[in-house]
Amino acid sequence: MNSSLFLIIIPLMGAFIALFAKKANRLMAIVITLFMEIFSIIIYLSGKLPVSVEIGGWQPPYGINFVLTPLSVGFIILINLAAIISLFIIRGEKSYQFYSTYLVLLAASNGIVLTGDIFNFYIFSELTAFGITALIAYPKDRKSTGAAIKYLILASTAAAFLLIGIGIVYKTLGTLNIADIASKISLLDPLTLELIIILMLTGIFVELELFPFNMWVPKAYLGGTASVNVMLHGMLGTAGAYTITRILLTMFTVDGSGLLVNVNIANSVIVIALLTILVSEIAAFNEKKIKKVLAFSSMGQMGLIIFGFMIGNEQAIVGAFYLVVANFVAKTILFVLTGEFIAMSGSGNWEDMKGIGRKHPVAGLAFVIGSLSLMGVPFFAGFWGKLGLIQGAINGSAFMVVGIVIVLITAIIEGIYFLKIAHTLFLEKDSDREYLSKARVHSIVIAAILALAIIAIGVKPGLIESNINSATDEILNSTSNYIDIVFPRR
Amino acid sequence: MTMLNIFLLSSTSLIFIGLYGVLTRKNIVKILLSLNIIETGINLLLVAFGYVENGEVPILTSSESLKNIVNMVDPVPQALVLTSIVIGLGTTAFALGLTIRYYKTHGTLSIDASDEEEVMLNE
Amino acid sequence: MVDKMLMMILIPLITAFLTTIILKQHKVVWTLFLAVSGYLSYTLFTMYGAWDLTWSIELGYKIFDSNLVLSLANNPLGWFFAFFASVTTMLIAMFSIAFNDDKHDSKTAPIWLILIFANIGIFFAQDWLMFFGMWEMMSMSSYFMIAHGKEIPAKAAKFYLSLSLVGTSTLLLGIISVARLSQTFDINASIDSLINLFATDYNKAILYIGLFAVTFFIKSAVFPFYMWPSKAYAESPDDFTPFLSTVMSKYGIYGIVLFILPILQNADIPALGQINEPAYILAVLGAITSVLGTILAIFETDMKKLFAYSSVANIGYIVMGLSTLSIIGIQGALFHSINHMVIKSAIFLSLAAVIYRTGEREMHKLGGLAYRMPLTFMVYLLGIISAAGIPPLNGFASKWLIIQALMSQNMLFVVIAMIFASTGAFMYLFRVLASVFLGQLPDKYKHIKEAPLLMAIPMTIIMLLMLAIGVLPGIIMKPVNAVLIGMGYDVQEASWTTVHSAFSNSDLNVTNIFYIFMAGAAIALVFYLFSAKSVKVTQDDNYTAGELPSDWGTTPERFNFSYGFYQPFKEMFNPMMDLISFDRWMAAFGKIVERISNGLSVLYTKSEGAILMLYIGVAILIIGGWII
Amino acid sequence: MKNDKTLLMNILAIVFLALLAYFIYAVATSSDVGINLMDDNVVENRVADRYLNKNVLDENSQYEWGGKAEDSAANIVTAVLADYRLFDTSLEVIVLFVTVMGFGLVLPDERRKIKESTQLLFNWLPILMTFMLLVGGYMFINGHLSPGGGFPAGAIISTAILVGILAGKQTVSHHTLKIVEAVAGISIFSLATLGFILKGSFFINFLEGGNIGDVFSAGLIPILYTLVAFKVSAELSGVYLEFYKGGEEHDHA
Repeated sequence: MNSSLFLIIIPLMGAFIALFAKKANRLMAIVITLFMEIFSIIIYLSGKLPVSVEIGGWQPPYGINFVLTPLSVGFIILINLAAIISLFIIRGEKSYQFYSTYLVLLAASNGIVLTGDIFNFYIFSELTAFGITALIAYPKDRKSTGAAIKYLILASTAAAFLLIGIGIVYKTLGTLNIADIASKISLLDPLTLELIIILMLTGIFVELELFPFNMWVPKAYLGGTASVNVMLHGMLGTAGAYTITRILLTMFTVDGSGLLVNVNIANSVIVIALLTILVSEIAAFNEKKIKKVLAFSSMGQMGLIIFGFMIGNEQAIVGAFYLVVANFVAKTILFVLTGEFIAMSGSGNWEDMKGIGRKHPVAGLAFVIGSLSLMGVPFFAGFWGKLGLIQGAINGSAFMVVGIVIVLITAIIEGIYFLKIAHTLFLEKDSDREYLSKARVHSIVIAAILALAIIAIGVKPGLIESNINSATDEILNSTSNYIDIVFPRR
Repeated sequence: MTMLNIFLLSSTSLIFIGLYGVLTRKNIVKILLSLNIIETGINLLLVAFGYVENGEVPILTSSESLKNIVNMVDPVPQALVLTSIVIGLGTTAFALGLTIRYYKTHGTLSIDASDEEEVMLNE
Repeated sequence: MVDKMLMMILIPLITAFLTTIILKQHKVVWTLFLAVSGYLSYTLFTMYGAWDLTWSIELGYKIFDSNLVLSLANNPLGWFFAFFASVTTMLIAMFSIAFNDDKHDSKTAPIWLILIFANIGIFFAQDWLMFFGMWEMMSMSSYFMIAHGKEIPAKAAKFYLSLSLVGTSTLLLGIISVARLSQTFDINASIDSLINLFATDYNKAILYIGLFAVTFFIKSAVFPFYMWPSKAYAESPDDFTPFLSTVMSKYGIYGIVLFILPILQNADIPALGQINEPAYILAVLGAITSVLGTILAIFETDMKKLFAYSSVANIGYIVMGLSTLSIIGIQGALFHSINHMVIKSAIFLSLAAVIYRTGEREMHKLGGLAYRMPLTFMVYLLGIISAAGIPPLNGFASKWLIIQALMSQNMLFVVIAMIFASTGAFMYLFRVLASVFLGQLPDKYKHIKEAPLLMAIPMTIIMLLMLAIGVLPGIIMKPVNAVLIGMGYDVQEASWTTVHSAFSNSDLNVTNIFYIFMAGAAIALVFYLFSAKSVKVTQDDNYTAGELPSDWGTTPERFNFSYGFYQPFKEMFNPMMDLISFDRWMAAFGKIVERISNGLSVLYTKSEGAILMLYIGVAILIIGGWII
Repeated sequence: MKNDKTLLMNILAIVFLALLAYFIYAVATSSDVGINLMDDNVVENRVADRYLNKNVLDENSQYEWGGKAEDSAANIVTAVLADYRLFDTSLEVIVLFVTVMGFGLVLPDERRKIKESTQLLFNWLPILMTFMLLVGGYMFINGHLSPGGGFPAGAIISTAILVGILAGKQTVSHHTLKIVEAVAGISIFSLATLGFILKGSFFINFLEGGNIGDVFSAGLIPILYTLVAFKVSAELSGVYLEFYKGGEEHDHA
């Protein structure tokens, strides 16, 4: 499985080649990404998982290692899928900087998921931050520049916190390997551990789009083009969701049980997740810019996923994984279609998108299906996540029941604004407005395929159940499923 | 007060000054300066984390130095610091480039200026 | 052979997608719609008695340590609602073919078909997940149906949608709470486990029931959720309004009969009078609903809104009947549910025909249409006679049963409310008749024609149905008793003609009553033929003290007798209405949310505070993790 | 109004920092059992111990000055950076690459002209440049023996280009820099892949080590450092050149 390093090396080499590839850039990017997707699927199906890959021939914890488990490779597949989609919906980007940065971003978001070393993780997360900043700033107009600089300042500050955390980990435990840290975490003084957790959480919460840390989100989505939005959501967001499973649920848990060592911190994270859900859904309620609505909804879904992970029992974690998949697919549909709709109507305001659903019924229908999945309507993929979450929360403490009530209340708000927008697509067109262009067929085809996937998972959740169960098992028993893989001798 | 504590205290102070500056300054260049101060503080902190009282440089110069291996300071934080310096350099360069672009699009260096983005778009 | 149950839910669904492709061919689309509802009615008809038909699918989603199964099963209660709903839908569908012509086509057939798919699913669901799934499908598709791609209806539908979503949220919470008790999603098992819970933790059990009840109340518009029908009915497509009023208002009733009644009946709950406390609350809510519905209907000038409130009042009767927990009461309630379906489809279809021809909904702008559209007028007339509960037609027997049941349980106040509401119904029923069909015909409607044939046929069938059920209540009462037997009550098979009652010696042979009334009608006809003829005047031929209305700063409309018909009443009840108007609270709440939403949006546009917020986040972590 | 807001920000900043400081103080003085933040640094308990003793692969191995070891770099920081954690270092190169490219991307199109400078600087330029290049070259060649390495070397070399620009002379074209950058970058990762092909593991130091303390020791490290130095110098020179006309035309979209 040493060859899994190709997942990082090939796009990085591609990034250099892109400096000279001129017109072949897009083709090369697509080829590389397709290779990545196929390669990661091959790894997933190879039957050799889980495995730890030593880099440079040094065994962990001395060298850097990659850990390939069903969980991480599953996330890689999702990330690369989002990457392919984002390439397909590109509109007119030609310069080498775009593709070069994109390929670096691709490598980095794969690296975040695969790496088993915390400092390596830091570098990868910095790389994604730079990559995404450059891509947001790519249009070079007023809003994208403002968004990029805001994001860069926030991400750098957060990265500083993360780096201090890593430094303290090294000072106290003398190691940088995630599995090693996880096995030694009980040796730490509780307060010191708390400091470490707080610093690291601050570092990762900015990219996780959680409430007080997420001031960059709406601007970044608004500033970026549609394909950058898909990257932000599908690559960065998915990698972020993985981060929480690895950093929080593997490193800082009691005997690898998926429960955080510090109950107070766990509760604080739940509060933050709930705040995120509440704030984002309310903020989206009266928002007119469709990209911002989707950005807020992304935040909300992320809060929901983290809430599920923090509840910590099996049902909730299964639910959270279903939510990850459902949110990935549904939001990708919405971003792809939104890009088309904005190009058609020439306005970012959803009230100007009347009649598009009548002109392109398939696109309209896919939009509705995506919205329904996000709302958690049964027979759409998102429902199984919501069900697991509620199930898990009701089995948890009273605090979590309060949480789930908040989740349900916000679901009402979410339902109202999503269906409002979905219905606007089917309104009769104002006679004085003309569409600037037609929607591109391949975008609609992508959206339609993803919509079918949502219905397939919604009607038959068993399709991905075994994958999700193995991922859940990995979190609930990380000692045997993660640490023992990195250090087989013990 | 040991040297280690002095290192820790000074580096923490630098970080705090930086954190204060990032929050209270409005000029983007000043914010970036504050970020750089944080970077410096962190680098110092990391090196301090590897410091051993009366330690030696982790470079072998002769067979004599081999005997001092026990007394050498930790090389890992220094390696991390080298990496982190490069990342800091990258951040600064990129952010300054963005700042120049920002000045061109907004006509000012104040971070407040980007608040009106939405208003401008609606027009 | 393909499973019957599966076919029943698949055919509407497949047709829905099929019709999406050929949406522009409205004739074909709506004929397909009729075919589907006809198929459903026929299949359901053949399914009567075959209570062992089931269909289930394994989902592969593990919950409670066993694989999740979605299942449908034929059962008397579900069949009862499903069959009559399908028949009603079929009649409406026939009407729709004619109604959705080039000018009026609402292009909603696919959504309606999905709604019918959900309809079957709800009525035959055997486990809560199926039930919930179909319930959500129904809520979402009915939102699109009511909004039907128009701007003003979308606003009304938003109100409906928010209530629906509240309902689905509480339903989901309730389902999962109850399922956790019984460790399965099976409906019957959850009823048993809730009955057991009443013995140990009364308050919790009431809370769980409350979660379900809120949902059912919202969908059936029981007080305090009585406001949405007037908005939603008024703005929905005119041929869809009958469906909303007849079929969709029964989902909540179905839910109550399915889940809440068996628990209240069998659980160990402290008695209050002859029934128990929760049932009493149910009765009072029903009473308030019917009184409020009646009062609001009296004031309404828009005829679709008026009958929306009338539907609310009728739901109130049904809830009251159910709350008695007695055989007669439940019989009456179920009987009335079907009667309400028939009556309201008669009324709304005739109104739809009027709107189809005139394009007008405000009553005082219409008048005298009886001369131009006599068949529509007849349908409407019989409809309101039946709605008022006057004997030879179907509305009488069910109301009579409900009042009997209430009397036998000594629920006097509730009886008074019921009688008040029934009497009040005359006030609004008559008013529509007077202002739309009687009186003077405005000039612009001089050349209106009778409704087209395809509309006339279903209306005639419904007219005959009203009469038939009125004369032979056994048509409905036989399945009703099958339902009661299925629920575990000890009842005999119903007779075709006679309705049994709660008191001794008061069984009623409605057929005989019919004969007596026919005789009465014959005498009335004689009087009509030999009395003086009426004089015709124009509509605005009113007393204006010798001045033109415009001199007074008003319009001739102001003097139309049907404008502000019950103004004094309105002034009397207005303060009370303000107090309890639920929609005003909702609107205020919505405004608050919007304001917070705007504030948050501003927060996110600011760049300066971003770092501050990050620090606040760190502070939350520190305070939450360390200090607390 | 404006001053009030600034005051508020200051107060909030102080409140937050006070909270953070108090928290860190509490952590530092905590007396709970377990490893505390303020415990003395003991290198023996860390992974660094094995790096210093160069016995990562074999726990009992020992090495001598002038002898062979699993990693024969005399500078142990370099050993960590360019051998044990080589993967990090090569990613660092990418960080610089992507940020500099981003810098070039966002920089406005207005460029300055390279101006003639004083005669003094112009005449001294060859000497200055030679000196700088020599220092830079020494640093990356000796990176495994003494402090230094590819990154500082690259930075020093790029200052040579900068001095050239200041003196009014563009010594390299933008296009050349791009080629150097790409070739160096691809070479680094090719070497990593070569390790996979030869020894079955990426980023492996597959060259025979040499003796500790020799110039030709530490296997791949000098080669890698050379490549890094070229790449870094090309990138940083690119940053300087971005400001001036005469560089390659940008294909801005």
